[in-house]
Amino acid sequence: MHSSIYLGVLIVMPLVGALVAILTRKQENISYYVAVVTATLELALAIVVAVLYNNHLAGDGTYDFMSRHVLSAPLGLAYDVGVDGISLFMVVLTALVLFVALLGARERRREASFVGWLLLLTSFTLASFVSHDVLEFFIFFEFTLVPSYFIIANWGGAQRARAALKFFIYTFSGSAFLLVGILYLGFVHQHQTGGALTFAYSALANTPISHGVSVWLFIAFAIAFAVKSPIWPFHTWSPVTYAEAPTGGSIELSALLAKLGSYGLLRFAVGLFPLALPDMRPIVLTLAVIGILYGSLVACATPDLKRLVAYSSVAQMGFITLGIMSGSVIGATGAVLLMFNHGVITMGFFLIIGFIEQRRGSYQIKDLTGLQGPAPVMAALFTVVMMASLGLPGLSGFVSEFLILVGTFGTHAWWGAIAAIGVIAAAAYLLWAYQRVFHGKATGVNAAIPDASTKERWVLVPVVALILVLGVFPKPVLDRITPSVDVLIHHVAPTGVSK
Amino acid sequence: MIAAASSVTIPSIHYLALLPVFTFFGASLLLLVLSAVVADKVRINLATAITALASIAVMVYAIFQWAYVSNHGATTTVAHAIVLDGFAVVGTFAIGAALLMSTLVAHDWAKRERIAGADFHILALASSMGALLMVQANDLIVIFLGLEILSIGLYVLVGFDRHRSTSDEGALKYFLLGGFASAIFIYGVALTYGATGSTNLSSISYFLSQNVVLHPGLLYAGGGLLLIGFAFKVAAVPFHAWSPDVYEGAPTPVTGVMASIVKVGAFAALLRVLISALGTQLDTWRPILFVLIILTCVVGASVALVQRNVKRLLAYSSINQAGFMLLGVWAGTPRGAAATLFYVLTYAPVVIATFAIVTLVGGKGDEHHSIDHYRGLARRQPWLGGALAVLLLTQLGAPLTVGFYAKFTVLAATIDAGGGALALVALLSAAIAAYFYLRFALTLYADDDVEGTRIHVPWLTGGTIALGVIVAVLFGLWPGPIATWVQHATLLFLP
Amino acid sequence: MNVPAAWYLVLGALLFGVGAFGLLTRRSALIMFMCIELMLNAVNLTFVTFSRTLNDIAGQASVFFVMVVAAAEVTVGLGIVVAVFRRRSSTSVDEMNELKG
Amino acid sequence: MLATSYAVPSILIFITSAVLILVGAVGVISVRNPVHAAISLIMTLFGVAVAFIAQAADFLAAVQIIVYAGAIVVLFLFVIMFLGVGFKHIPNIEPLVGQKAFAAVGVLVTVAGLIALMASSNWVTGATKVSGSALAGGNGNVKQLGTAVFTTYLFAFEATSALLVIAVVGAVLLARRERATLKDVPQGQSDDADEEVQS
Amino acid sequence: MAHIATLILLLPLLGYVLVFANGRALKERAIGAVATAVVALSFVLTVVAFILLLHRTNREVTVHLFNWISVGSFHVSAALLVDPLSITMCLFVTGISALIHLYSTAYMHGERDYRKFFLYLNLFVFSMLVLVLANNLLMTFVGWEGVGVCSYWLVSFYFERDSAASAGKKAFLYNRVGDFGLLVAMFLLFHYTHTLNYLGVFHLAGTLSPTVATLTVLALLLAATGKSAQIPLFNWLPDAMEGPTPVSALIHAATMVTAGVYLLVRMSPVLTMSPDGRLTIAFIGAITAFVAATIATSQRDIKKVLAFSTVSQIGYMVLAVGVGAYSAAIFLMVAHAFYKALLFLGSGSVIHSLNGEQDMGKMGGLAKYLPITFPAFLVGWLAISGIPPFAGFFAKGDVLTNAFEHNKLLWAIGVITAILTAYYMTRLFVLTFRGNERFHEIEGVHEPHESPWPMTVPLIVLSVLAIVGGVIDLPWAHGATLAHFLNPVFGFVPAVAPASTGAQWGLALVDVAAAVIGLLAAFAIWRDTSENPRFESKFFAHVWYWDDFYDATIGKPLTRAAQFSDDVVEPKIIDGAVGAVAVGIRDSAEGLRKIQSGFVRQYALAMVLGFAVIVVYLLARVH
Repeated sequence: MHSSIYLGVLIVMPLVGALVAILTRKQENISYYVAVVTATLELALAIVVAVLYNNHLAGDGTYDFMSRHVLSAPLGLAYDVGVDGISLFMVVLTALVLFVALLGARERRREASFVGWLLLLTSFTLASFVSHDVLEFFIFFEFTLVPSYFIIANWGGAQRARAALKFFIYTFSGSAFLLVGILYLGFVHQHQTGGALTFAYSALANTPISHGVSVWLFIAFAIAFAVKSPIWPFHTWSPVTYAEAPTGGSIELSALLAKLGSYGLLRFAVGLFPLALPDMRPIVLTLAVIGILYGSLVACATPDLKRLVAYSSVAQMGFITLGIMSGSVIGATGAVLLMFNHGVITMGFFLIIGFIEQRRGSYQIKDLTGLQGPAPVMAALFTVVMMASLGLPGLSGFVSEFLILVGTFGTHAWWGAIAAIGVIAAAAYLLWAYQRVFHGKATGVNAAIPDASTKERWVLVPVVALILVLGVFPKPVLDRITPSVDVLIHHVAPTGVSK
Repeated sequence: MIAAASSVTIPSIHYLALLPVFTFFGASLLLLVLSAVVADKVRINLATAITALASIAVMVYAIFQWAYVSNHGATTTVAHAIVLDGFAVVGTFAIGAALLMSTLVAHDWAKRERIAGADFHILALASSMGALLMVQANDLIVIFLGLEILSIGLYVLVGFDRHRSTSDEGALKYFLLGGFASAIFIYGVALTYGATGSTNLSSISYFLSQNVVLHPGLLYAGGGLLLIGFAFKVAAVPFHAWSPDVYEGAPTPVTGVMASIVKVGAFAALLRVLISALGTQLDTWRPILFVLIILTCVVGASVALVQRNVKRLLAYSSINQAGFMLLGVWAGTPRGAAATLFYVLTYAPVVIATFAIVTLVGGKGDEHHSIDHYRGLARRQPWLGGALAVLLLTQLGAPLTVGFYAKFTVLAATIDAGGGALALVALLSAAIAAYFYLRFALTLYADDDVEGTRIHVPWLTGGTIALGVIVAVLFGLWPGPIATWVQHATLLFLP
Repeated sequence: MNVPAAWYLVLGALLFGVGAFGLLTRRSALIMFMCIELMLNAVNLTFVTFSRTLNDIAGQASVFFVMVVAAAEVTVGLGIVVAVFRRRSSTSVDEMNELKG
Repeated sequence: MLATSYAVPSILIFITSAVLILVGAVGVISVRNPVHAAISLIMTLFGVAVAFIAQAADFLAAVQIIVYAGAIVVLFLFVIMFLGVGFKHIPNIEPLVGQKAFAAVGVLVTVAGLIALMASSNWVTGATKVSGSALAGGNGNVKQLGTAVFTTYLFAFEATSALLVIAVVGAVLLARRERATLKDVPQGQSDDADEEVQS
Repeated sequence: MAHIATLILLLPLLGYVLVFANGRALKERAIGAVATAVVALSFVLTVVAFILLLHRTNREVTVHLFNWISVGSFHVSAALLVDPLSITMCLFVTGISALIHLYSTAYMHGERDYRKFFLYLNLFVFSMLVLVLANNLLMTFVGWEGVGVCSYWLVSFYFERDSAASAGKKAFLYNRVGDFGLLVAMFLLFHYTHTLNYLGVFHLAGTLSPTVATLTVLALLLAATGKSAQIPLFNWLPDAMEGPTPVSALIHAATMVTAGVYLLVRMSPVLTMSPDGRLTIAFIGAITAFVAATIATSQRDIKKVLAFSTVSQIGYMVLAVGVGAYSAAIFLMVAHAFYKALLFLGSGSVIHSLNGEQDMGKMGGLAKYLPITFPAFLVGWLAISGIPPFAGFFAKGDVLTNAFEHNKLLWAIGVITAILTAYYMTRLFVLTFRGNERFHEIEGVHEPHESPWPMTVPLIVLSVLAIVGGVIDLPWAHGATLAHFLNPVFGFVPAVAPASTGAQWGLALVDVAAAVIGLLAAFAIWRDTSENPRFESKFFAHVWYWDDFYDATIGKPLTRAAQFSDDVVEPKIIDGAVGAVAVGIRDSAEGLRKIQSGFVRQYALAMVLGFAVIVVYLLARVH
């Protein structure tokens, strides 16, 4: 067991950073550098935690870095943190996303307030990933709304107001169900034990509840997470939001916050309501498959790059959901890995799209042609990200997708097989988009755009590196994830489908 | 002369319990006398000072009362007409704070509007005294009197502004409907009296706990009418129709008073009557509240969507808020009472601060209340606009603000009492409400017409606003203390 | 006293009803006040009746307070009417609907 | 004053009071002229006073006459005269569609319901006072009332003082003329105000 | 052995890294030199490995590199399997790659993306080696997709040309469809054998139920049709000719396109379990061979003809696999690699000499201008037409013999195809090198010139191989043959009554006859004309309208569906539902707003009505 102080620092550091950034807002650059330094430290610490975490060596998937303090008994409010193989890489991803989002940020995006919101968002997201208490998770899950809202509303594109509203209302309504579910579960537990009101995960996970109740609660939880992920058909907020948000915002939203949804689905919806799974699996799996195919289909026709990524994310999230609900250790592990990989990949996408938008003033596909001519490096970088996204073996995306599909095929053959069609589809829309944007003869403005600058290349280095490394040698990551997933799935196993 | 009447034994009086009421009454009388004897008008600074002192004093008493209650437990006095328990103490404190904040706002407003004299203060003190009576009353008659004192003061305050025809229109509407509601309420008192043989809450609950009412018709009728009376005061749909008009018509600081002090008083009394007196009849009045809550939440939230006038918008918003406060009442449990108390306690300062800003934006003549007057406010005056944004988010129940926990507690209580569906409906109404709160907040940050008139922020009002924001944010990050406090308060509930 | 209390209670209820109906149908603010007075009297009647049947003085005491309230209300109410009349030189409530929506 | 009516069978008294009350009430809500309405109000008040006496509430009956008939109605009449409202014609056509019908239905249902509720529980369910002397008439009644007011309802009694003070202050404030406030708003602005509210 | 195998694999990657790392600094020559050198070196090492392997008794060497994926019960390691099959593949892959690298150094001279070209080429060789050397399906899949993506890049190498860009995309997508098959095959195999390791799978292959086996085989077949351009996924290959000619020679003739055949051969133990599956394979192969041949008879573009002939030849290989003649398939694969590479490079040389002109209508009479290319091409032509003693004769003969022993119908199709093959190749040869000189109408061409040595040397080497290539598997040289070397790999080979020597001679004669007929016919028709509509059917010219068919049945509907979902489903239906709720709320709010009429008496009425409802409720509760 390691001390929970690491996690405490991880949560608090961005807050401090944000504070300092705001205090130094008069000198713009200073606040920006403060933020960058914070992000760097954060990333470093996150990696340290990832390295220190060694439960997996004993094949033990339980938590580490744990501690619990009750903050308010009447509210059942507690500070309860811990990290296991599943949350571990979400933590790393959080830090990484912040780091990249900051480096990728441009002029106006360096304002103290912007970086401040970004840091806040990081802190909250991180906290919800490490919370080991359902209520705590929910609270931070909700907290993330505020910074995201302001980031979109203040720095977004022309439609930002609408987008921000839609995002907020959608998610807010979704989490309404979650809150009711959580409270209900908490009180069921309290009435059974007669003890104090608590929402500790471990306590609730062992609350015996009837089949019917657990189905309803699962639905309540699932709706919230389906909106956040987003899972078809709860996705319609995401295209407009991703499109309107500033690059940093899009990255945070799609690469990170979406993962809150799938993480919650795995940890809470699946982890807490085993009884509901036999009934719910076919439904959610079907939604996931529809999401994969539908997302890809729309992505073929969508007119701008950001929406393209949004819809491809819908498809990718479909894969993640598939793995999570597959009820197989292999599939679920793949899903967790894909959560991380998709984060990295989307990051890459939005960064490059950001660069293009900055140069060309537009991310409409029709405005762009033959960029590979003037900007070969950018094209190459995009290609790498794209190939990873369409699951080219040897790159990160493939490993996770394959695990998901193999796992799902083992438990739900048909869903697995149909989902595999998504692999074709992904190639279709991505290559089609690539051809329209980068191939062909560049004329006029397009011919004049400068290639990726050195700084921009460096920003993308971690992305590309992770894509390659995790494609070729994912073992260290998988070794840490698997035992924890194993624990979760086998907690579920008696009623769910075992591996 | 009372002492002279030897035949009657004067009931013992616990002065600590009555101190707050006396303070307010005394202060208002003092001001009255002053304005009578002083040739020229009483200096408004003096009036404000006295009122502020009185309210601060009341808050201090509340602290002593708390100490007393936590040591000696709850007690009643003056022939069980008045109760001194944790619940009352919290209410007293809240009213004191609310009056203090309102007075500060009103001070600057009066200066701006060139309103001399202590009239506002006298009436505000009196109304607050009425609210105090409702909080502390343990007898339906006393509650009724408190209600009337509170209302009569407000009728006048609403019509206070002579320069807007809307002001006296509001006053008349409020008075007519208020009178109607009072009649219904007192009729309910009469029927309850007929059904239980007493108007004293303790006696009523004792009676109901001792006897099984085989033919509860009369009791039901009484309870129902009382409920309607309260429903009117807290503006629950369909008894809400007065509030948008009156909120708009009244001078803005008065609107603040109505949205805060009245709610504290009304909810305290409502909880006392329904939980401590008619607690045995839970199953009877729950369905009524169930419907009222759904209507109140949904109507409040949705009609606010289509408002252009900020005061009306906030009126509907406060209707929606009332729906949430009623959730705790519906629960009918100590947790529910605590939750409602938490809600009211935190809502009061927030809503006063909100109306303080509305007062400022309203400008001389208190007339600029179109939402367009708020375009880009936060761009022009980041602090003022930011404050308003925070206050709106708080009322929305956005995370990081105390509003989040306020909603959280009432929902928790509701679900604890088995009202999952009700909680869900309420929450979804909050999602609707989120739409107009956020749209409002966005208007503040609209970057067209950044060139607007800068609004001067007097320091008293500024302080009040700051206070409201601090409450909203501080306890949004650290809700523990209040939660514990209200919980203890309801543990020290009588009986 | 062989007149059953019920009769008085019914009488009170009817009076209350008449008052309410008047409140809803008359447009002169003054008359509406009078209707409120009617309702309060209905309440008083009820109180006294219960006081008698319960053989308890509290009911009558309550009537006392209701009267005070009635007096207070009328004082303020008429004040408001006067104020309104000054502005509009009419006591018809239907002419007052600036505030709506 | 009216203390010598015990010989009369109580049924007659009831009928009298009922007739007085209802006729007066109907008068209040039906007559056009406010003055007549006030007169019929007095009639109802008398009816109520009679009912009081019939139920051994002599003191209250007295107060009823003095306070209500004597003070309140006079106040009404004073205001009516003062404003000359009586002669200002309020058109008799009901502008609100269906108001009367709905009102009738609503009120009927309510009143019928209330009566049914009371009837359902045999009109009274409370605990009758066994301790202490039975409800006396005449002076005894006054004494009991006084005792109640100064013991059980002592606090309420004190509160009424506050109530009356507020009422008076309020009335004064409302009745005051413009000059009471030193506010000087150019006429134009308040016009804007009206327009704005209407828009 | 292990180190050598690893080196063979890594050398091309090393080349890639070298060129990538400091490519900007390097001159063209240096880049070309490095790129070629590494491949050549890895060829040499392969030869060494081959010899070492020959001297081993156990000819299955597994080289474990590192643990790749290991989750729960799913373990896959990055490991190599060196056995006769993989080494044979390596031999000709590296060999021909080396030659074509050399060729390219000159062919691509002066290209803007010269460096990128060699990067891709090296990466391709690496992937191809991964494909053949992998010891498990998943790693093979890595190479499989690797070569796919390299081919995508190389086909759309001239990305500014829309046709090139589209061709690249088309190639990748068709391959993806195939990959779907491979994925499903892997799912099935893992589900039933709990491993993807070849040896493991083969070990348990016997346990597979017929249905599963058939499903797997069909899935594999789908994969093969994608990669090896067989019906129904064959029509990406002709478009792929948009790439530079060396690419067509290397990827789309010699190596990558044969990967499908390799996969099927590799999975022979599983194929063995499913006779139905094999029969399907055989027929797919035969039909493809025939269809492609017919198409090739009517193409004008020299590279297109060669492309379709490739498809047709691979059809033969697949046919061989289907009839269980695995070694024959490999034999043909190798031989075909020689002469098809030769032909492509030759055509490349021709095109090079005519400033990139590819239309045979504008060629003719080039024989005397291209002293080296001409004879080389001649060899290639005879070889593919199946004239003894060239390699093609033996290889094709081997296939047809097996087909005959297995199923007469298949054999018949094969023979007809052979005639067509001889016909279209002769047509191509005549139109290009014989007849009147028509190239003068091409602007800028006065005097076609022979290519520089780096281009001619490979031609010479390949023609030698094309001539003598047959020796590696002579039917009468028992013991020392390729078949003898390979057969252990295939484990159980389906028993077919081996034809008597007489029968074999007969079949051989039939082959020769077929070839000659085709030859003469072509000469008769094309000797003195370049246009002959009677023999250039539109139907064939338009590839049996295959593309149009797909476009109409799949392409267009899907596109429409996509548009529809973006224009209608998304905004109107899904988001519309959400919007409808919002609108509903707003409208009802407006309604409620009307009710708030400002008339105080209506407010009172509302209260009374609420009052009434409550009273009624209470009443209902009492009774």
